[in-house]
Amino acid sequence: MAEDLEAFRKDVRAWLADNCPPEMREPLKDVEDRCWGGRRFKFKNEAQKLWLDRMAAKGWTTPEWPKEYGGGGLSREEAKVLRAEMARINARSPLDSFGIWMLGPALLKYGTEEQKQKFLPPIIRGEIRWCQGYSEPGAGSDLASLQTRAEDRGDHWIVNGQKVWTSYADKADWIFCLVRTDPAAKKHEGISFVLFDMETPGVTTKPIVLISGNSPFCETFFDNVRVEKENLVGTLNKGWDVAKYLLQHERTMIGAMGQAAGVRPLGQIAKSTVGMDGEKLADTLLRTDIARLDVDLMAFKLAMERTTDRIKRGLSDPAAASMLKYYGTELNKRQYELVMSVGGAEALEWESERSRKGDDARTWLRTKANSIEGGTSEVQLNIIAKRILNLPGA
Amino acid sequence: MAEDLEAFRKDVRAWLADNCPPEMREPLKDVEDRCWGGRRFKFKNEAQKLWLDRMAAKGWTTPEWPKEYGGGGLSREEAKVLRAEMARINARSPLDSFGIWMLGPALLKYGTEEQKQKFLPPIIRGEIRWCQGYSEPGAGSDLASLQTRAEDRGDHWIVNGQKVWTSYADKADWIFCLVRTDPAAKKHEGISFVLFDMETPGVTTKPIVLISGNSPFCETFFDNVRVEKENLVGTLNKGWDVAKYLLQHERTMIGAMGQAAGVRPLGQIAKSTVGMDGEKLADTLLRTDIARLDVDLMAFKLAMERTTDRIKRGLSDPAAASMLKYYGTELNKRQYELVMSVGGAEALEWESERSRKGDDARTWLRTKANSIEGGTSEVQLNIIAKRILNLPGA
Amino acid sequence: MPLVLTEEQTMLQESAAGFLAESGVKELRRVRDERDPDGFSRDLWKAFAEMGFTGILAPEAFGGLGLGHVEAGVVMEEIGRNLTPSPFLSTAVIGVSALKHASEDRKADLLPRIVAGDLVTALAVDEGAKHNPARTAMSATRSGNGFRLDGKKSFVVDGHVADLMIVAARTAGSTGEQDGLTLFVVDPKTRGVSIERTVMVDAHNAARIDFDGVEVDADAVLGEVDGGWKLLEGVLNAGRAALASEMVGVGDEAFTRTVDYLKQRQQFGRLIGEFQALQHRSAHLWSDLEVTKAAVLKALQMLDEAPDAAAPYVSVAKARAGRTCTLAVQEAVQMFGGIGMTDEVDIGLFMKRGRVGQELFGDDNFHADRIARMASY
Amino acid sequence: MPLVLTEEQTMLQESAAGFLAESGVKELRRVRDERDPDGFSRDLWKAFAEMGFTGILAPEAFGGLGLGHVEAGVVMEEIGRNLTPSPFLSTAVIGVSALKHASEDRKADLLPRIVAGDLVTALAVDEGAKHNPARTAMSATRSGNGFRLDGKKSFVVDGHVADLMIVAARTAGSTGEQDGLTLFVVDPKTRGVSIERTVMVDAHNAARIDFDGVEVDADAVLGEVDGGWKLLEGVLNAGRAALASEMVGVGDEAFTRTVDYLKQRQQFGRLIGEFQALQHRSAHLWSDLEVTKAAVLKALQMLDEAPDAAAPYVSVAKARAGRTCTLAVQEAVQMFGGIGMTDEVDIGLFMKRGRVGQELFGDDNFHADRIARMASY
Repeated sequence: MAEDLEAFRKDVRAWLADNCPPEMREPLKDVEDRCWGGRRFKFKNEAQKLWLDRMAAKGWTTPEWPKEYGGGGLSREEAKVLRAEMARINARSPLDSFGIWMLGPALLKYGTEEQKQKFLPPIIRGEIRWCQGYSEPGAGSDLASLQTRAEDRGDHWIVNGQKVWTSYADKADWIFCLVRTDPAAKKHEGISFVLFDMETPGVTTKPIVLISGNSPFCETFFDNVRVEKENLVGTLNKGWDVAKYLLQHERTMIGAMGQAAGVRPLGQIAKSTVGMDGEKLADTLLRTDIARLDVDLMAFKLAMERTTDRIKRGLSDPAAASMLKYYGTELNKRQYELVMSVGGAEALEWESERSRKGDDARTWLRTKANSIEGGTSEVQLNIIAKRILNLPGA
Repeated sequence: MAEDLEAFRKDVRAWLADNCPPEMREPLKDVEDRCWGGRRFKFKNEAQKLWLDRMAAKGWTTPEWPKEYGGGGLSREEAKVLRAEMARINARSPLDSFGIWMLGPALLKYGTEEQKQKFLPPIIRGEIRWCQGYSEPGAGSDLASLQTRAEDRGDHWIVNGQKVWTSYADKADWIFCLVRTDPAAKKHEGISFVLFDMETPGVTTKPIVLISGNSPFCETFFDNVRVEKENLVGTLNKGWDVAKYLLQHERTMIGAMGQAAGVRPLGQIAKSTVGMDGEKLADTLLRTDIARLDVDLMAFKLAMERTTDRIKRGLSDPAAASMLKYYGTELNKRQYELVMSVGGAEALEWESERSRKGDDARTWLRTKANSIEGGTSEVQLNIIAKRILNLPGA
Repeated sequence: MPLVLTEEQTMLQESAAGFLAESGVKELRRVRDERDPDGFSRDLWKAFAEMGFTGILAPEAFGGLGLGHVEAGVVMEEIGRNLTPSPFLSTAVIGVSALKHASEDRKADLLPRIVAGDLVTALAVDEGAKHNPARTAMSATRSGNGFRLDGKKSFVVDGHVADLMIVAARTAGSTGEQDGLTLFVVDPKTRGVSIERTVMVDAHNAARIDFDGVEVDADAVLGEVDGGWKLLEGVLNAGRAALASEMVGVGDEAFTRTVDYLKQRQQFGRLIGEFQALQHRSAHLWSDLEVTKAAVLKALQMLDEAPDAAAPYVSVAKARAGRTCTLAVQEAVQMFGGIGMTDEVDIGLFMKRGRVGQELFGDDNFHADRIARMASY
Repeated sequence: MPLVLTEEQTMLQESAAGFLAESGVKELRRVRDERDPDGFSRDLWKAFAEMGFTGILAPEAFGGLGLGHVEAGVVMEEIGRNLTPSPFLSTAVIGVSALKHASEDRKADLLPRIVAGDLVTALAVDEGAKHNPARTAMSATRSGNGFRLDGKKSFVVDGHVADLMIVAARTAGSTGEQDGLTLFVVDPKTRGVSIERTVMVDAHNAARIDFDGVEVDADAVLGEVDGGWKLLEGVLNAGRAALASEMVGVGDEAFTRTVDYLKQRQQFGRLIGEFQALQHRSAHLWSDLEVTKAAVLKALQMLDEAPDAAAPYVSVAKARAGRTCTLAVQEAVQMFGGIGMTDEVDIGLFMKRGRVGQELFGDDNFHADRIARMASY
């Protein structure tokens, strides 16, 4: 077993050496360098496209998905080896995708065989870019009160309503969307999970400018949009189950974001901004905060590992994803407050090359959304109070 | 005006020099050294009694109370000068007394002339020691749900019930007590504020052992206790008003406790326990916490000053006392966590002379009650949310 | 001195509040979105002068009001509430505080122009990413009749629009020492001065300035040669306390808007202000703000009454303002939820200004450290 | 190694939980109220031996179970839940970890007696109020065939009941240096040793020990002369991780009791567990405990699998356990309210043990500092 893994590691290393273009081993200069794929995506350069195509051909954009749909079919251990080997040579992610992170897992669990055959391969190859249509103006944390209506017209629905916080809706090809299919049912009942093309007549999007200066989200409007019934995922009026399953994935992902980002160690950066006093940072208060953060970052990484291991053993807590989401996002916000503190005046520059066009400041501001999107910290705490602690009235 | 004050300062200084016995200028060795007065109080020594009598004769045990009842009749500025001059020579407080801190202000506001004449002078002279009968086993934070009943018998009531957290009930001479005089009324209505002698037949007390190892509180039982109607303070069934007024005094006092205690500066103590590294404490994390505490202690002291000044100007916020109580007690707890941290292993010793019989540890444990007694921190936050912020449903 | 505003100060507060609320946060948006080359409105600044604000700290002999730091703080707090971009801090507070130490001739020349709203000044002190005046490395070497300045300054507020700069440089001693610093009054148009405006996250003015063999006369010296530390500290303390006051305004306004929002926004069929967890966090924040307000007012009063003893109070005020304002804007964004993340709503602007205010003239760590140093631990 | 207990470890956990819950917190009260001269029950300790717990870390060749630190941690966590006074930490964890480095003869002599529950050991390392092994000042000077020990030790767990002490002393170098330390095995009955039991806030054992010209043979040395640091660190790390596990037990049990109380106590006509502010604080604390549990299990696993790389994990575990347990007991006392302040209820006992556990072998500051040093900042 361990020997098989070592053999696999060797193969991977050799393949990566041959196939990962040198340009794809450079750190991202900015968010614009990320590869999102999709019908309208413009590759930065030849290398980016090559890297995506080669990885997709092996199924390694989704290492653990089944081979039959074009995935890598790797075991969890093998996937870990692949990630480690990619990290070793600083290989960039070949494809960032809500299709991979969110829709895919839901389809694998709730999709029909036809749906899997139809939608998974283009996700894996980065041909179709997806966005998520959950939140509405009046239904942020309170998703169950959503208003977007789908009227039954026999073989299709006609959808009317409005979504907000649709990630990159202006750049996405398709949307997975919660709509109300039974207006008489209340709250969590009567909601369905459907898929449709963003080019369907009646769909319009309007980007939202964020405090970070970026516009990764849109308002999305549906005006008599036709949705085929074959594009219903899961059971009619039971879309809430799919959404919940998917939210857990999203929560774990958002919670883990700070980890994945690969922030430079703050203790090292601080050396140049506040200087040393003997063997310690001259600003001993900043040193204290960094040391305490480092302790917590390391512990949180272990908590993520432990949660995965517990799930594998069938020991998962009902609200483990809520815990990771809550703790991880709050930690990430704390981390970026310190990034700003360590960076000092330089990190406050918004447009200079010196500050990589305000990269630290923009990311700092972006982290503030972590504890809001995918269920606020307050909602996660409610869930823990109810499902883990069984507190009355929670 | 300023000149008058300077003249007063001179007089005070001279008087103190002549009248404060040298033993009363030594720091308290332990809590046993405090003077509480009362019928059964045993003075530690001649000096303690002398000091009390001399100060009481001037009315300076209650510097700002009216002269007609035996108080000092000083202005606020003069009282400040007196306190400053006492502090200058490290003079001990001549008298600690719930009569002074709590009952007195309530009597001055709500008492009849007869009640003032009868009760204030013995408080000032330390002849009668008072305790407070508010909390009951089922009514901690929720004072309004108290059950102790007072049955009307014409010129007197018959009181039955039980109190808890009666400070030094086993040592007190009289009690001020909340009793339900109208059992039909609900919650805050139908409660009255009455006074009676702890030697009245039917009163028994039972000390509660605290985690600090001390027993400053009792359970107190009333079994057909006769209370004269002339000892009602304020209006019948409106005892809640008196209690609220008095709670505000208590809150401010508890909030201020950490300040009054005169803790040695932690930065200095830490020098000997963790050592120095150049000009800074060798434990830079401890240094961080001490520095941040010092900032907050200083700011809180100013907040108390500001609140007093605002009240004088008629600018008082409705819940200022709640703010001081909440913030001050939480700060005090934080301070004593640091006292323990600075003291290290030595502060953990419970009985040794070295640790002054566990003085730090016992005080640390005692501070945990600060945010519970006199209305919990949670109750204070509720009050602020309701009365200052006008939040819905608060 | 009681820790409350006098009647006159309260009147000033009301008039500043009314005046500044007229343009409100819109003015910051205009400056930012139009990429205003000055970074503030000259007309608005003239109106400041007409209101008398520019001359609050200037002696009456030079056309000022001859008032104190408490009054300057009152205006700063309202600037904070409205996020008003203006050279009030750099010029009316710091510039005037510094130039009070100039020769009578220079005062007679400069102060009336500041009071009239015709002259903007800037203090160039920081060199690295973090505030640390003792680490000043920029050199001033004797040269001819005067000095020659070489070095780089950063985070110079209003540096690119200043008509006059006050520059800290080292005439003796080495980096890290307080002795050996000297302050210079420098015309930005002098040869060898190059200025780069740095657009900041909060859309307020800042610049980096290079001094490459800049020659100044001997009378450019403000105060004493090698003995500039005390003067610099005094000027900085004035700036720090004023900034703390601005941050109280920023935090308090963000808080007020949040509490209003809690009373309007519905989720799960209830106003979110009904949720006790949010109530407690709001009540805590209110308490925190109250304590900070006391600390800031005291620092301002000390600058007026006993400036030599003001340093610890100023550090407590700036440290508290930094932490409290940070908490206030964080809670604001979280409680506003998604909408708080959008540029459409003002809350994010308060967060940005709060962050810059925290960093400027020493963050809460810098000032708590100063408290520890003063107590020698 | 997955971060979950194996089946065998889970079985051990269940058996330890059952065994220790039998006497429960009552045992600590008995020891305290009777002023038990040993500070623990010899009978209970014999029962530990019968359960095999005393020999968890001892090799099978010497009668032990030959298990690892994870298993020792499992028992420690249950000790924490029940606040059980016992020499498990000092003897079965630290004593065995240290004596594994002794000669075969000595191991054959001592380990079986530990396993049988007949021998208690104590580690004498701290000298000041705060844990700082590098600052060891106690001297060991060559004398005749051996060494002469002079100095004072404090906070020696089980020091007054130990049959054998492991003592850190300086054979070279000066205070503050890691080099030059040597560990000695010392019989407490040796002339010149004087022991003062110090009654502690948590009613657990500790002592101060004076060494006044104590003569020991050359074979009293454990490991290498002057090279004791690495060995000492290894032994301390074993103790720290085990203690972190105990503190997880203390904090988790205090938390569990608090959540139960929230479901019973009524105020204002509602169960206090219905109040959202308390719900959120409880949910936060649960999350905090989960994260700490992961860190502690990892540290224990590292000690078993890669002890040379375990140090940072141990420090993370001890730092987290210190902070989390402190938060847990603070929230417990506050949420219990007045009743939590009384000795009648157990909650205060958890707070007391938590405080001592925080201080022993380095508090969270000490260990976060170690993390910073390892990353050289």
